[in-house]
Amino acid sequence: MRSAIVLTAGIVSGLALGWFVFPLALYSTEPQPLHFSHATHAGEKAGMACADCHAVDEQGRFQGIPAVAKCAECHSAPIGESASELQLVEQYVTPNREIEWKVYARQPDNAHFPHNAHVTLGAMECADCHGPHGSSDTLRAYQVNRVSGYSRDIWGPNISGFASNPWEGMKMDRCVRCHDDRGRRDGCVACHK
Amino acid sequence: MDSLLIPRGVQRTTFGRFLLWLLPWSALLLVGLYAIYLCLIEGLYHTNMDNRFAFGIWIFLDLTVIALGAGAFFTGFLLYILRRTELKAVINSAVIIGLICYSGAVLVLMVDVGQPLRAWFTFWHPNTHSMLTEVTFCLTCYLIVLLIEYIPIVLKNRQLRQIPKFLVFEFQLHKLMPVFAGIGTLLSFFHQGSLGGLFGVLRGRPFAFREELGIWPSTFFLFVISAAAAGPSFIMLTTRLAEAVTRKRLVRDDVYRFLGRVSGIMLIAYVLLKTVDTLIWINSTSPGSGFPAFEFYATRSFGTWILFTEIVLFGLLPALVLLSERMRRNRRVLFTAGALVCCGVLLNRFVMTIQTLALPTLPFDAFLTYLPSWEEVAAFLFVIAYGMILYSVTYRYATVFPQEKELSMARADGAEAPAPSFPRRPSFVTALIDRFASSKL
Amino acid sequence: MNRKTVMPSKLTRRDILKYSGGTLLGVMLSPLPWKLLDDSAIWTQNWSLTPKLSHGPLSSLVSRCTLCQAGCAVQADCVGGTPYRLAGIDGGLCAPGLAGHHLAHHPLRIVHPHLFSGRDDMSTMTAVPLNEAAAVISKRLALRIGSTAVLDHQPGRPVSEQYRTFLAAADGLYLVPSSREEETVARLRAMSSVPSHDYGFDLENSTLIVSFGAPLLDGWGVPSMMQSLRLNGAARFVQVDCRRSRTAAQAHEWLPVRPGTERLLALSMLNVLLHEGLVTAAVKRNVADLNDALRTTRPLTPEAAAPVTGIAAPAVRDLAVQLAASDGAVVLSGADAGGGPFDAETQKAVAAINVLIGAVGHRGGIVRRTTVPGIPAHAPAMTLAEAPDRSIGVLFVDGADSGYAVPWELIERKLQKDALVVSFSPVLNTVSAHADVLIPAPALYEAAAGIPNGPGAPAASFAVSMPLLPKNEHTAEPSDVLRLLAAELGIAPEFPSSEDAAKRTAEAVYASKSGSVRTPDGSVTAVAEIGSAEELWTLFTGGARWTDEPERTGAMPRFTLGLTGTDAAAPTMQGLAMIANGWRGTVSASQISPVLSKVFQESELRHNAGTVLLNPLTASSFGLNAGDAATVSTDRGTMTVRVRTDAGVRPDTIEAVIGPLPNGAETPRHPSGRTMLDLCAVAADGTWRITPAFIQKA
Amino acid sequence: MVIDLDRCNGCGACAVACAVENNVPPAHQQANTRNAVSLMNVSAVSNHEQFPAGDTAYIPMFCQQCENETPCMTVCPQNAVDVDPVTGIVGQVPQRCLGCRYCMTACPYHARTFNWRDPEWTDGMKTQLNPAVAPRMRGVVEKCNFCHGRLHAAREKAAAAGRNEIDPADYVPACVASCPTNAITFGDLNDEESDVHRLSTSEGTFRFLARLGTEPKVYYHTTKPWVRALAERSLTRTRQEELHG
Repeated sequence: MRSAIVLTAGIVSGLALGWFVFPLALYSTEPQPLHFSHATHAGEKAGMACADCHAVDEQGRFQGIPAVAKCAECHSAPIGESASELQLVEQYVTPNREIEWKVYARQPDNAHFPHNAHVTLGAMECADCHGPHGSSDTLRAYQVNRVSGYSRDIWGPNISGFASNPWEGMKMDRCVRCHDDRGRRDGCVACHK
Repeated sequence: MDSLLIPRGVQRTTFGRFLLWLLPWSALLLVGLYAIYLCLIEGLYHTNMDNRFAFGIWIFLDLTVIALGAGAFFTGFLLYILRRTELKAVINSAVIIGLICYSGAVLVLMVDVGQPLRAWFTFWHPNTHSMLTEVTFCLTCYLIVLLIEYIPIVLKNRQLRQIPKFLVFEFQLHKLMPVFAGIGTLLSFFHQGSLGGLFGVLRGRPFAFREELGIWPSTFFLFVISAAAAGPSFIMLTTRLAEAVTRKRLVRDDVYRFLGRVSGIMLIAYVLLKTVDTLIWINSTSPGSGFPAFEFYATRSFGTWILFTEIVLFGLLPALVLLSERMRRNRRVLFTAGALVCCGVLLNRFVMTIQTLALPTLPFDAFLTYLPSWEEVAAFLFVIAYGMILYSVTYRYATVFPQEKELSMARADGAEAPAPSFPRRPSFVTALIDRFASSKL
Repeated sequence: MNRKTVMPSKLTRRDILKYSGGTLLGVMLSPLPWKLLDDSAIWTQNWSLTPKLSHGPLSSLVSRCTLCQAGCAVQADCVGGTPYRLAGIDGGLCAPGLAGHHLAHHPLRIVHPHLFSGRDDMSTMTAVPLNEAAAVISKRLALRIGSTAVLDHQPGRPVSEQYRTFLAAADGLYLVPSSREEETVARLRAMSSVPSHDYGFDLENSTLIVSFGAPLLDGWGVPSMMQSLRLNGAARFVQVDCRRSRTAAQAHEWLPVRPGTERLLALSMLNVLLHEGLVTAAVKRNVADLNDALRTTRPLTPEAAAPVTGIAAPAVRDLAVQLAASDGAVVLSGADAGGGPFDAETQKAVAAINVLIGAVGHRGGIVRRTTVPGIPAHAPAMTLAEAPDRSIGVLFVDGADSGYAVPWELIERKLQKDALVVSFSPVLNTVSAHADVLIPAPALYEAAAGIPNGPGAPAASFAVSMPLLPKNEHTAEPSDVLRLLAAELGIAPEFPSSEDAAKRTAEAVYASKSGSVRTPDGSVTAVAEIGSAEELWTLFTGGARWTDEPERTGAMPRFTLGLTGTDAAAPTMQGLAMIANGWRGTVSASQISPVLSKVFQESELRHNAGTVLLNPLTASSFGLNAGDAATVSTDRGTMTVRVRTDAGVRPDTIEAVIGPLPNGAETPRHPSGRTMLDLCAVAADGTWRITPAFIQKA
Repeated sequence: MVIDLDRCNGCGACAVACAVENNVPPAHQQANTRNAVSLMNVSAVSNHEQFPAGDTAYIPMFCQQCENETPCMTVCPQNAVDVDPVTGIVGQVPQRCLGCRYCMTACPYHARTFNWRDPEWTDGMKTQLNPAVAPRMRGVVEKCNFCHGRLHAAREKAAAAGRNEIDPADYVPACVASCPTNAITFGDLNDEESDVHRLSTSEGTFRFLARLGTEPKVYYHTTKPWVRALAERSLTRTRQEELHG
């Protein structure tokens, strides 16, 4: 009886440690250098498409996060008088200094993700992998895994690794699942570099 | 405190002298530890291995100790499955030796691989075609089995026996022993084999490549049998060594003779098969891949003498010795033969690893040589030191040799205790072994 | 019964065990251990011990490589504007060129001006601001001790002109390295009655190319062009070489002449030409001292020479006949990158062959070369060897590399006691490390530079190398230094930056309206059709090259051969003949990307400095085996070397490898940075082709 | 891939281009030919004739992309090596590798090298790494993947144009592109029309250690008798035995 209680208490505290304390300890939160609203840019206000900034060059190479020069095309002078607007122009555009964005979906160096193959040939939507990121009004806090050094988005928000939304988690098994579903036969170095 | 831990009715040296005995080994342990630190933290450039000699002294000796450690599974097999009860006298030491050899080998392997933290990938993304996968799985499982088999030995300790629960646990565990022995035998059979397979499958190394029997190259079976032959001999030798160090009789001579006989039987089988295998390799396998076998022995240091030594000097010779009752009765001859058997296994593993890598494959390759760095040697001495310490401690505080007590009494009486007739359930295999051994050779 | 109901309040050891056991179980049932297992493995894939890849927009830029004077067109693939990969555009790059973008980040790269405390191995370097370094120099210039001189490894560039202007003002010497591609044409100019005439080799139209020791197929001229000539061209390559050089191995024919007898071989060829009626009347009329030549060469028949040179007489006669007969034959001499130039007499003999077979002014032979507009014609520049000994008070050594070895001994010989040596090299190398003042110029691809005609090219040409990397603000272009000094010395001329200088040359080219421009994509436009100088400049910045029409016709000047005879006797020497050799661009006044270790340290393609190659027979006669350490000693000193054996090496010779130094070797000023070049006996005339040497097991 | 040994003059451009393309670190001070990290090894082979008859052949040796019972793939315990079903390229993923080096003992061509140390670049050179190829960490095995970075680029280009098939002109490994004597021909061996297919079946073309039966996809070509003799030593040897019986 008593021993059962002690044991259960142990198990419970163990579970608590593993499920709730551990995630808090594992990830450190880093702020983004600048406020940015995808909603404002992609919404009816500016009405831009993802590819307007996250462009693909003539060689078919995805250019990722745009350089500050891209921002300067519109924001050479402050539009409106919000603090972040001024910050953008004064700290980055005018001195032409690149913004050190923390990239949520930054893949490991050895992963090669050809956006064209998926978007153009595979007819996938940006949101299929990136979720509703494009309609977010603020940049959520960037969380980095203290051990592996990668963004939390790679593993997904749920510590157990189970995704509650289709776009959560960007580990290899997810790529593999999708490729298998579509009956693709690829070697390792087809996606590893 | 110390005296309270020592088993009843046996003599043990003073605690002080015991520590003195451990001192040099502990020193060796520390040196080895430093070498291991260098290899793990700074990198494997501390070794003298290179792109051609991707395997070095570590793999070679790992294969050897695992073969020598085979005594654990084979003795267990004979004792629990074939009911050769006289082996009760050495089963404990066999288990300890096995544990030392296997844990040591695994430890060195972890240093040997460049990225130990990824070793578990083998379990998560296993390549079922790879012999190494088979080795990894069986080694890990068998190590656990050995640990389980080791527990009762520890629990036999005088103090621990006083805890009733432990006593019950040990008793239950003991009843289960045959099961573990069975599992151990199975696992050992596979990993000893696949260790042989490691090199037998190397299509790119015609010197090591062998024909396949079923899904395994012939080396698979050769390794199993040679291990089974070397295991008992090694127990024989280690026990003798323990006797020499402790200046005591620990097991009865007939046990030694029995171990010798078993070793002999397995060895003669091995020699025959090895000869057949070698002939097939020379005449078919090797030339088939464009490499006439004689070319391998054309290189300076590795002449055909190595083949002769391996099969005849370290094979046929000790086999014949161990099979003759008269020879076995001479302790000196018995142990010399046992030593030869172990040397045979050592040489065979050396040929399979080092010689294979030294020989050129491309027409413009050179014959390469390799000398281990001090870090490599030290890292392996670490295992030996650790083994010595573990063995000594267990010997001091647990009943490793059940016969020790009666033998020490017998010595007090000044007469050799009569060998009791062991109750034996005759089985087909045992009968076979008897007939084979008694037959004139 | 009631024992059950009573709860002992105090915590026993067993409870603690139970609790922790439970905790362990609970943790095992949580993601903690398994996630950590995964993350720790991922950590090994992402730890700081391995560099991260840089992210950024990908682009491709065009420039030109100035490692040597070939100035090959380069496409640079960049990430975030930083080049990570180079490729040749028309014609492949050489191995060093493929990693040229690394040089700005070479371990021995220097960015600040430095003062050296001395020239010995242990001397120290101290970083100083530019004007302080300049002050040190101008103070010395003001003292006017000895003459001021500039050693320019790549003559003919716009910056070379600036040196000349500066020297004109400071009445100093303009020096070029002793060994270079244009050895033979320079000799011809000296022979001709119009020394201002400039010449080049019309190899693209040659049918027979006879080379005395020049590494034609191992980095000579424009390397990719030379290879395509061998593989696709009509030319037959005949190599006269005392060792089995890379060129000898690839040439269609190789004459393994005995070391030091090249001159005799050339003279015996002249003998055949002159005494067997192979010289046309027209040519005879053009030679001032024909009778001297006849007299000098009479005794030197191939038969007389054969026992000395080791080349059978028929082979020599046959070659001479071919030379005379074939339309578009040319003969040239030149140095191995590490082996040093031929002596003047050999060069003369070789040049004379060209005159007598009528190769001068003939298609496929040696043709007159117009000059690059804006870069006026000069009399042949004085070679370093020709400069009077102990005469130079202040020596400026340009940072560019000729690709050929420059022994420090040769430079030092020209210096006065306590002379000041100023180096403009962006890296420490075996020359710049001996300087007193080091004012690093921008490294390769850090600044724009004008590229004149490639070495030995048949026509004047010009191209521009545009920067791919940001210029380090501490580095100073030679022009910056010259400007400071000129101001200090109160001499007028202004010194534009190398980019402006290149621009001016471009304007001059535009003004000349002659020649045509070829862009990397192969399209050719006549300058006359180009709208404006700016338009031409944008073409240049896009990697285009302007080429003038070669002047194949026109009256040839008279030539004075000035041949002198030699006795047909084998050169005698003590010990073994040490023949220095090296890989072009790695031998002294340069550095190469550390990644080239794949070629010389991590493979056996090229050998490290400090390696000697011996014939196995020779080696065994000294009790040496491949891989042994041995000591080589000459009258210049002793050095420990690594022995390699190769049956292809001439018996009784030591092939001493000059460069490159293996990665991580200390700065060349440190003893470990010394090379076999320091063991070579540099003769008074600046040659070091053969050094008597002794070898023994170390 | 077909390599014309008569054209190779050992200039080393391929080895350097390979190292630059694949982010292979420069040699450490103590590095030598035996512990080098190099995906492309060019060996200088002598005919052992005495001067002046001595001759040298340069033999570029790297992953031969074995098709049949690929030795390295079959032995890797954790699937760090595989043969691409589409291209037939033997792929190695160093990030999966645990560094047991079993594959190195399995490879008869010594085409695999181990990272004995952490890679060392100067800080500046670290910014000049090819973004298309992940640098390898200490303690893993690496080998030639036929410049998979360039294959990726070619595929992206094709995908951008909506094509599934790449344009062969877009995918040329660094060694092929950099060879100043065009000694290396690269292409799809299965394409009957391709040059590489024609050359691979032409006279004087052979494969090293063909008798091992691993079906390598890299062919060599020579007209020099002694080089041929060297290459086919195993074949001739076996012929002798067949005569014996």
